[in-house]
Amino acid sequence: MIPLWMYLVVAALLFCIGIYGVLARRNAVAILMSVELMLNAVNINLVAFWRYLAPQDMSGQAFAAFVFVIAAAEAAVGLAILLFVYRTKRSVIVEDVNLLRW
Amino acid sequence: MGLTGGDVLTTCVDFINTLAPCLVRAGWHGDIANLLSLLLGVVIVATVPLLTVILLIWIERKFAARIQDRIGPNRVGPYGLLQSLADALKMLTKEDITPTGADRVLFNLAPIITFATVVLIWAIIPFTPLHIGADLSIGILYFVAVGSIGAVKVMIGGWSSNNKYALLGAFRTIALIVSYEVPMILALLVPVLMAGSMGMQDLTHAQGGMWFIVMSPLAAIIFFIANLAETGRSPFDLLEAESELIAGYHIEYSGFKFGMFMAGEFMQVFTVAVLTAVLFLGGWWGPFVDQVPALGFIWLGLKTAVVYLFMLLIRNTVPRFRIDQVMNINWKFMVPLSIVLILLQSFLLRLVDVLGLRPAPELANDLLANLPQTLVLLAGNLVLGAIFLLLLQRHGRTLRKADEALAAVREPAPAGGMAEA
Amino acid sequence: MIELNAQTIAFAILSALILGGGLGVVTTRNLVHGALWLILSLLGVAGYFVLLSAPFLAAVQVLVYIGAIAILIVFAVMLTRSMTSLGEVRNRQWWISAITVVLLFLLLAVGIILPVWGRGAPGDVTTLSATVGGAVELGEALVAGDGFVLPFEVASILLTAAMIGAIVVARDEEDGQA
Amino acid sequence: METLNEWAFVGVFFAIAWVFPALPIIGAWLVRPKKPNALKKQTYESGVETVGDTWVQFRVQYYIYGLVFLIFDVEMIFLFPWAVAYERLDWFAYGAGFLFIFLLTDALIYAWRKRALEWV
Repeated sequence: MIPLWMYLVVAALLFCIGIYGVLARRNAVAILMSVELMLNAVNINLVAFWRYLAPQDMSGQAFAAFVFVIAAAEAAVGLAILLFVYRTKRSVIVEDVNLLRW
Repeated sequence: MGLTGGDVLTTCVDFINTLAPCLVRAGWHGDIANLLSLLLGVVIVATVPLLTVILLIWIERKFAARIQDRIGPNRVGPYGLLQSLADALKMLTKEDITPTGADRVLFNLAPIITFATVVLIWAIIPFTPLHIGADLSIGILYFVAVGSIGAVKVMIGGWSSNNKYALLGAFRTIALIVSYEVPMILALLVPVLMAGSMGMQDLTHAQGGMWFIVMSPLAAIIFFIANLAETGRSPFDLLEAESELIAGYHIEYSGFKFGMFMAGEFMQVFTVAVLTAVLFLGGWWGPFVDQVPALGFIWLGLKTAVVYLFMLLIRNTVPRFRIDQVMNINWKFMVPLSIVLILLQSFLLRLVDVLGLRPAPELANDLLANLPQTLVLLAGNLVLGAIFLLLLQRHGRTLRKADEALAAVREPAPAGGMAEA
Repeated sequence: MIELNAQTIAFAILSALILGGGLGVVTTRNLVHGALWLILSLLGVAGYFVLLSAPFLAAVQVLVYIGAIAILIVFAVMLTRSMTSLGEVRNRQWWISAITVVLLFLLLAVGIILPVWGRGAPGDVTTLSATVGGAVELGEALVAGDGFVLPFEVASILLTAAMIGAIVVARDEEDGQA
Repeated sequence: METLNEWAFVGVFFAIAWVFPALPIIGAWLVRPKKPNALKKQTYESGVETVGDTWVQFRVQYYIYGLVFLIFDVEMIFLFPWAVAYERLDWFAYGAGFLFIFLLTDALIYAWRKRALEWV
């Protein structure tokens, strides 16, 4: 049987990879993909905790389902904003798109 | 763990089910023995579609030939039965070209994924009451999930070819697949509602008294049409309309890689036929299946053949849609219809429950006990279908009037009457 | 301590998929490849869900992420012509990010996970309860009055808002009659 | 509740399924003639010389279809458990499901009204 902490370590690693992507990548699409990685790390944690600590209670799975909703909404709106920015600025490099600076 | 069936295979299955303990007794390690028996099961389940597809190609060509008043393949073997093998041999020795600038790894990966994802669906097909690859509790969702990889394989194939036409074809195909997946999944909710389970065996067992196609013909029709579109065949083959466009996303493929795309398509059509038979035509249910479970394999085969031949008939007789028509049919007809259908079906099921028309659990497989609730559900479906057809008719009439008005403005009444176009 | 059986082997393979895919996403220059790496990583997560006896979530993971979100990302990549990012993949402060991330991971793993959930903690059990809730129980919990019925409806509203908002933002001005 | 053994079957299936299509492709690779030249390796674009790279500008309509699909896909996360558990639920659950679907249909009606679903 795999102990709980192994799942948690992998999830933490994935989360950190995601954070690195968000901080270090310049392309906005890549940043959005990294955010998806982070959300998935969260989901691993939720399901692992549910399985090991409260398997009778459905909260863990329900929360994971709601994270799916958030991820979907984030991807849909995020990418739509990206398309809009690309139309006006002809770029998806985040450093070129600083229209929110003022 | 069960395995694929058929009269011939019944003994084999017993052999497999006892294989692991036998090997352990012979001194093998338990895990390795288990893995071996698993492997054997997988190979058997996966071989069923592989062998049938060779026969299917022949059937399809013969069928198309008859419709077009030809004879079809008749040179290789009796009645041309071995034509597919000859074709395979031909493809094996053909030169295989990878275009310049193609992404080599992905270019080779796409045909493999195409074929593999179709084979994977067979893991959950219940062949007989006892024989199924894996009776997952989420059975039908497994099919949807594996099927949704279909869009990915199209994208990989189209993008890695480094060809504008392939990429455009891929995007259109994805738009089509993705659009029709919505009504397909919504239609799948109806059997799940009625059976109260997503497992394929449970879904089949629930049809013991009455097939789901009688209890919800609309769901069956939506599922069937949506899957017809997903396979990308006529009348939905506008993406690779041979006579108008070039071959779509797999234009750059040649040799056996192209063969994999073709074989994958044939197999997908067959898989869809099987699934329709399982979900709506009662799967392995049939006379005497209680006594001889292996008979289920034959009943399922017969039902599948009926659906499959119907699909071939549609493919060879119905003209092709335009892409805007395809999208309109989906988003403005099928999706609203399936949404209303789910609301109606769940309401009727609740109503049947309240009125006490649902058969008692011990009578669930009895035809007469199922009649009352079937009648209610069927009536609801028919009324809904009629309403939607009436709306469609009215819409069509307004469209035609607009067209005629436009034509009248453009060229005022041809005087000669017989003026040639 | 950890025996070698089918589950641990599956766990190792899936972990490799998840982490390898994740690294691919953040390092690759070609964004279509990035999307495919993402798919690989998310497939690994789906495998985790199966191992954790949540097959429903595994199927949904494949359906939503691979079937829809990944496709959407590829559409966006094509629409913004950012298939390969010209110039630098990373920004100038990337090494600061890298160091921060490594420190964060060490903090999480050594500082929190191992002390709290390590040896002897509740999660370090050798046998898990065999009966877990499946899709049926999830469905009951979602629409139960004392369960998640409010979040359930709010999720619907969120999805509606996301769809309307995304359509408004993404469409060209010229072909939408505002 | 299925045992993990059923999933072991699926896992082995995932491992094996690639072999079936890969074998003939590898076989063909061994047997087939290999005489590529620059002309053969050109991309096939109706005999027209390839101009520029493959980065054609795509229409945003593709994205809209993908978007609507995504939203309906996510809806399934909630509707499938609802449908599976339906027999055990009451009218309240029917109302909850009805409201859920109704709210989402609003989005579809909006998209329809704004002509976002047309293939232009």
